[in-house]
Amino acid sequence: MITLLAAVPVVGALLVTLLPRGTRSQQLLARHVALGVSLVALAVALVAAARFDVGSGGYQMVEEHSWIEPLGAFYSVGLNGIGLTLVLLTVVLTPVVILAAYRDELPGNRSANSYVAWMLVLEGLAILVFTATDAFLFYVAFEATLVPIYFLIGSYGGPGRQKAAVTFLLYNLLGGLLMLAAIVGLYVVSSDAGEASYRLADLASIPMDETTERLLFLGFMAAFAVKAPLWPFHTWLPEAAASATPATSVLMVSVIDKVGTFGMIRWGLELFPGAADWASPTIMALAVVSIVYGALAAIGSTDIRRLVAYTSVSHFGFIILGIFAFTQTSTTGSVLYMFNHGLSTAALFLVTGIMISRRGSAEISAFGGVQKIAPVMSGVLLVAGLSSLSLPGLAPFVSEFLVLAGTFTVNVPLAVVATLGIVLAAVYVLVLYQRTMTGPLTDQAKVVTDLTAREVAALSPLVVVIVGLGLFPQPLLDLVNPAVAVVLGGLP
Amino acid sequence: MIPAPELDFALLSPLLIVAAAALLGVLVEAFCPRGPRFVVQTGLAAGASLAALGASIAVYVAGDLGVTDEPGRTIVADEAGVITWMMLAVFGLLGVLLFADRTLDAGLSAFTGRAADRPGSPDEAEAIRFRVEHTEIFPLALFALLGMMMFAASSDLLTMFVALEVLSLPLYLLCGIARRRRLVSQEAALKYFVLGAFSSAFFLYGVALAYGYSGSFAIGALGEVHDDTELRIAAVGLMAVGLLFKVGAVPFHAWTPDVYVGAPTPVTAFMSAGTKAAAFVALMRVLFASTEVDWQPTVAVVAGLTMLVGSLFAIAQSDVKRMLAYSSVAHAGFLLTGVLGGSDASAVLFYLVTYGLASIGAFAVVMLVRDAGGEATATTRWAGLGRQNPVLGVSFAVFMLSFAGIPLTGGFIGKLSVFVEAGRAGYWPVVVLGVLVSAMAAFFYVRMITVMFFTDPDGLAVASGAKITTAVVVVAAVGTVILGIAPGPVLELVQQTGSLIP
Amino acid sequence: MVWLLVAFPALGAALLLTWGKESDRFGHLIATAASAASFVWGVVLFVRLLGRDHDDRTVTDTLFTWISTGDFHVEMSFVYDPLAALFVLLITGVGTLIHVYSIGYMEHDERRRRFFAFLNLFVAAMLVLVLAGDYLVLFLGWEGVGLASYLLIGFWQHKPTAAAAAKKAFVVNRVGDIGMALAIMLMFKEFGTTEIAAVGDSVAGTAASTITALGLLLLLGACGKSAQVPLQSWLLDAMEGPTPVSALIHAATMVTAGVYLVVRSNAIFDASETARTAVVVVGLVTLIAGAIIGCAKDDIKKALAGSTMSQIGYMMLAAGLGPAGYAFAIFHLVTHGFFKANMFLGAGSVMHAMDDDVNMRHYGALRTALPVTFATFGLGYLAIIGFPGFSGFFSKDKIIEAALAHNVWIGLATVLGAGITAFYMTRLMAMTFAGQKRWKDEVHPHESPRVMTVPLMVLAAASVLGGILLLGDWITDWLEPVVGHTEHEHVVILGAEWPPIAVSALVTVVVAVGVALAWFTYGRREVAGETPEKVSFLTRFARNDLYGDTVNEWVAVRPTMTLARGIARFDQHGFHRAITGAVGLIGEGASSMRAWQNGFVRSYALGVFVGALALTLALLVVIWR
Amino acid sequence: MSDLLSLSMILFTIGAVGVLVRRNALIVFMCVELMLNATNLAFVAFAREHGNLDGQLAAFFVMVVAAAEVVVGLAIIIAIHRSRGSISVDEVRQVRG
Repeated sequence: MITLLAAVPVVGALLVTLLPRGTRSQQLLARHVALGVSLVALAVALVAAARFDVGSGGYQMVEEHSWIEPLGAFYSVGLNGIGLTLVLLTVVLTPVVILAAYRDELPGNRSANSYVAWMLVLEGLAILVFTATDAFLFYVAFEATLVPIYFLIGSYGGPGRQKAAVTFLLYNLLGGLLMLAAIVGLYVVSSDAGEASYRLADLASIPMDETTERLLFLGFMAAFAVKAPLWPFHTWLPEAAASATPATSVLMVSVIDKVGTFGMIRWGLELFPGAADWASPTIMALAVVSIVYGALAAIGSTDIRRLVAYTSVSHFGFIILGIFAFTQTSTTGSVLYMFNHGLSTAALFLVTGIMISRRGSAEISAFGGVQKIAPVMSGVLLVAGLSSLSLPGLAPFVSEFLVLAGTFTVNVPLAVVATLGIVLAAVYVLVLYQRTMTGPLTDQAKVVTDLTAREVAALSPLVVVIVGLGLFPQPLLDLVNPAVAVVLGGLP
Repeated sequence: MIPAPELDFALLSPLLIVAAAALLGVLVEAFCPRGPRFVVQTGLAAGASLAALGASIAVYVAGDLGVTDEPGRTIVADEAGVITWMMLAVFGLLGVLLFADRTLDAGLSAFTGRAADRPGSPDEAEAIRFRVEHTEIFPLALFALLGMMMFAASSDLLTMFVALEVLSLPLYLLCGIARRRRLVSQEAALKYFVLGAFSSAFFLYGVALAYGYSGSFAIGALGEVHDDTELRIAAVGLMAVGLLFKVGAVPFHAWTPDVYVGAPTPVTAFMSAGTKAAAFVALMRVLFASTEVDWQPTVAVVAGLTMLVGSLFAIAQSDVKRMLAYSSVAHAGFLLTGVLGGSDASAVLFYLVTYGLASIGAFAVVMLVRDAGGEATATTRWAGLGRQNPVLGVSFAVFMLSFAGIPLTGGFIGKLSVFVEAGRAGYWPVVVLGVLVSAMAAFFYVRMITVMFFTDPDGLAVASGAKITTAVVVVAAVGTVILGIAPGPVLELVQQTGSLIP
Repeated sequence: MVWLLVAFPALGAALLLTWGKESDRFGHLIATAASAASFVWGVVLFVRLLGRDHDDRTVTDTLFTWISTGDFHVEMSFVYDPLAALFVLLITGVGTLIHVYSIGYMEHDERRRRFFAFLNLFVAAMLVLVLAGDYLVLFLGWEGVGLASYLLIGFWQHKPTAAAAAKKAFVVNRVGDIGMALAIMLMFKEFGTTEIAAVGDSVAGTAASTITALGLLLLLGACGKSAQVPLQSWLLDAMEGPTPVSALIHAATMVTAGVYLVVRSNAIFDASETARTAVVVVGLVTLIAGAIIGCAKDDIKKALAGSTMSQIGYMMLAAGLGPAGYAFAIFHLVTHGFFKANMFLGAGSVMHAMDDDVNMRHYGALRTALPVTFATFGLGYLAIIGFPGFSGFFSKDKIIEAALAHNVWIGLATVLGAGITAFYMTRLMAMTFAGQKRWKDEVHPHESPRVMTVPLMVLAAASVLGGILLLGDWITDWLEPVVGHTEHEHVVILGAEWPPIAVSALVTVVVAVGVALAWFTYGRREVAGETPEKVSFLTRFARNDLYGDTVNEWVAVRPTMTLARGIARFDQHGFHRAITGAVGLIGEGASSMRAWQNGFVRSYALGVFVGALALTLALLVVIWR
Repeated sequence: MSDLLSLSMILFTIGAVGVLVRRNALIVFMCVELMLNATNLAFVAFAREHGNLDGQLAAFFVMVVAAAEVVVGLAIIIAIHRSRGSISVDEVRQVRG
């Protein structure tokens, strides 16, 4: 089931690559096919979700095949509630993104085939990352995701894309390579303890001395902290987001960056509970710094894309804070937050991306009074913004509050400082909305036209889910709760 | 007093095939008319490589390999040796195919027609007009291949020395006979020769000292306990100098960039893969046998220096071929980390396979990217290559990603394996340095991809449709990817190797 | 079936927001009907509640589990009790009237459908707020009304001032929300629940410091929503919104949510003297501050807004008096809801007549031009200044009486406040309706259409009759199940006990003085057509909203913005540049290292030679060590 | 014994230093030959010490190899001389950096 789920987009990507390219209609065909493939993946994921036993915290639909026997690496995949949540996020966002990117202007007459093919490859790899229960497989898929994003930014982004792509790749590669050192360490530790294995279940039972555990944990965390991105390892994100297409930004921030926080839970907490416990005060402090720093940087940004990127730094701070507070409430909240942030940031990136492409500039000051001529766009921006500031009634509120409430029970000062973030969030969202949408319509902003039916079709699922999950988050919470309980149960 | 050698022809058949073909090649030079000579030589060399591969596989499958302590046995066909033969035969085959491509440069090979002509002289022009060519390159390549195979399979230091020279001497010559930029090519030959001879003298003196304290040339005798600690250490040290020179480790690496750049690119491709493989196996045989010498800390330092210096220099390059040369230095450093375990050759062997494939492939791409002046090796000339010629672009990207150690390429598995070796031996600082340098190294590999795919073409560099070379590129690229996705069989194969001590 | 109350307007809002342009023609009718339906259902529920036993007047309606994870468990539950019932009637009643009024007021606005959608959204959110059975659900409504307020203040988005005011309102409210949010977290931590009733039950046996902290945090939230000092600054700017919005949200209902919160959390405030004192202080300061601001404004809506601040200060103060004051706070809240809505709508009617001019100095003598508005406004005026027999008389007197009983000085301050109230309201009446006409010739004041005046009349009637609620201490009894019962306290001044009638007399005298002062200043004398520049410091102080914005600007806004811009610039040009610069240094170093590779064979050979020595030496060192 | 070894070491060092200091390619080449011959001396000396013939045998191998090296080396040097008119190793440095 899981293999099928991961294989559908990859095979689809091959198919799209092989399709004829060149003329406009051929490129359109490629996009249609890609959209179809992503919808098939969505359907498969929904079937998987329907067959998922919600009450259990363990791994389900497990598949295991020996892969690289000499290295002890298995193709071992399974879903738990946390993984399923993120898989669902991936399969929901991919069609949305492909649909929203239908008319993206690609630089230098590049063909759309590869553009959408890379997106599908990324989807497949993301699914693999979220389902891998073998550290080696996880690492391979984790690092492999760099390549599609690198090409998506470098080939199809805006001005400065080459530099942004290289910045993205090197930053993440450095983190990933430190994790490679930890993977090497895991192999050595596990082969010393008997037979070498990377399977989560085997690794979790290996006795490790304290120093080893901490060092290995830090190796993993280096990759995750860059990916997530946790302050002060975040500076690649605004650079990358400022040059990527909105679709790429969505896949990068909403889906792939979640691998960082997801990894913290699955490979940080589950494998190294002692070290996670040891590091949690520091990480929580950094997370709070992320929250405040990201929000302030967003307020101070003059470029819309950078602004949105900084809001994500702030939101990731909340997610990480919740994870390392180690309470059922906060950690579950964090998992939910990953899902919700994926949706709200996707909406924000896509709608601002449409604004920017219409106007031809990403500067906030290039807009003004757009509401008058593009009311629907303005409405969507407002909803996306409000969800970003965690307005109660919208999905992100639930998760943010769970994170804060859970954190509050273990560390009051950090929770209090983090709560300041809600004021700053209001400022950055409303400043953006005020300066772009309200006031008298400026001459230069007159070129902006309202959303087309296709764009509405792409964005409305996001809005619907954001509103729906705000009032009815419980199904998702029921999914996440048992798995989080299992993870937290392993902590000292 | 000297017992007659007892030859096991079956076990030695791969070596004998290559040797016979090389000698036959010389005869072909003498008796075959000029017209079909090039084709005949090509066929002979390619056939010999293929046959050697087949014979190696047959030897391996037939089993009954192993170390023998029989006196006087100087070649050891153990698992490591036979596996290296297979690897070398493949590299040799790919290299010969690159030698043979005459479609790249208006029907002429990459080698000068008459090496004796002064560059730029009327004689040279005449040679070009009459399409004179040196078909000796094929026997020379076969001799070099023979030397490499012997080098990797020596169980005796003297044999190792002879093999070292057998592999080196043809390469010295091959380096000096490029058709284009001949002065640079001759310079490469001279540098390679002087430095090669110099360092092999060190190796030889090390052999003498080893003989001095053990009274034997057997590599296995290096581990014997004697009183002369200093002598033993000097022996191992001096031999290591010669071997580290061949693999291109810092500070014995300085020849590598200059020679790689000057040599005809097919030769660079062949020797970057083959010499490194043969020399590493020989190095491991010597070091692993020297159980009484605590060589790991020193080699660890050399490894660290090598990858660091290689990567740093590579960053500063603006020429693809030279960047690849420095990258080969950096890879020697990564490979050396795999030696630190001191007993297991499998990681290094695997790394050699992946590196060799990617390296041959990458240099083959260099051959294909040309303009009116021959190969266009300036990085800027590669702009937009990936979009202009996706097959070449994607292949080169695969090689770069493999060099950078990105998962789903063979290079990743190789890097992981050697780091595991170092980690097992407790050399964690080297591992950490290794990953940091990998990130640094990724910069210049990734830069190539950026140039090829993200920059718009300027229309200058043209990749012609040379079928043989393109085929080599594609084979190497596919091999690299397969080694990344399903490395199991090859890993299992290399794990059959024993301690390497003959 | 309590949820139906919320469902009607929520559905209305959803319909209007998603329905296309074709609903422009009838959208306002749907919205009004939704609000009216909610009101009708509210009356039905109220009657049913009346029919219940006195001690059994709490109906809990649990819809579904909103959030449940670990120990954190929140039910989406509505509690309909006497307190909520009053609010439901006020919100839906006044709300419906304002919907009706808006049909006329917004007739020519092209985005009228959206306006009504937001109004419905507001009513729904406000009902969630007052019906919530759990603090987190309350918070949902709390932020919902904030959103509606934001949307409606900034409804005329093309006006930069409106957009800025909307943002300011939201952000300042968010500061208060920190208090709310932290309070809820603290409840979760200490009590393991955020259900209002359960929290009330858990108060006993909890450390006093915790309870005080809870109280203060809730007060912070209340300050934000109810525009109490120090979070008062947004309310005056909020007058940028269409006038019906000012009437509904920024006078009658939403801004009183803070008072509601304090009363609803009576268990917490009962248990903490400190928290109560803080509430009293906040209320008192706001009462005076709002009154002073009200005296100096020439903008009719801002004058009314200052008055609103001040009146909510009264309520807050009352709520801070503890069990003695809760009922009176709510009482004044309800009567204020009537007369202030009435006056705001009246002001809207005036503006409607004066081409949206809000400057009272351009009015004058409108009593003849707008007879109905004048009459209804006048009734509201009498109510607010506490003219005997009118609703404000009863409700304010009760608060003053309780304050005097609590502390003479606080009480006297409230009496003074009543005097100032009389002053500024008389000033407003005089400048608008009395004196000579000061409007320009091209303005032709006319009475508003029926659809606007009828709501005015209804509200005027309510302003007059609202006082009957007090008859026989009905409201105290009614709210007793919620806020508890206390004995009547006696006012003692200078050692003598004052009967209630004496207090009333004192207040009436002070009010009369205020009226007289204003009348002689503004009614009898000619009012300047333009705002005089040479004025006393006090006037300037008041005109500038007591420099509240200036303080905010210097204490919060500027530092934050400077910091934010600095961080944004630092992150891009400093931090990231430093990292790339460090990477660049590697490149620089690498380039300079190229000199080592000098091309000389002999130096390469030297490398080999030295390397050989070093290698051998290193091997020896390792052995010798 | 140690005298012979010392002599061989001295010769070897002279050869090595010669490679480092001389510019003429031929002389550099001869210095390398000197190093090889120093090694031969060591082989023979050790053979005497160990009382087996292996060392002496080795010396023959080395001589053969040295001869082969001469052939190749001279070819390269002549080619260089033809194209440049000089056999100074210092002038051959077109490639660097």
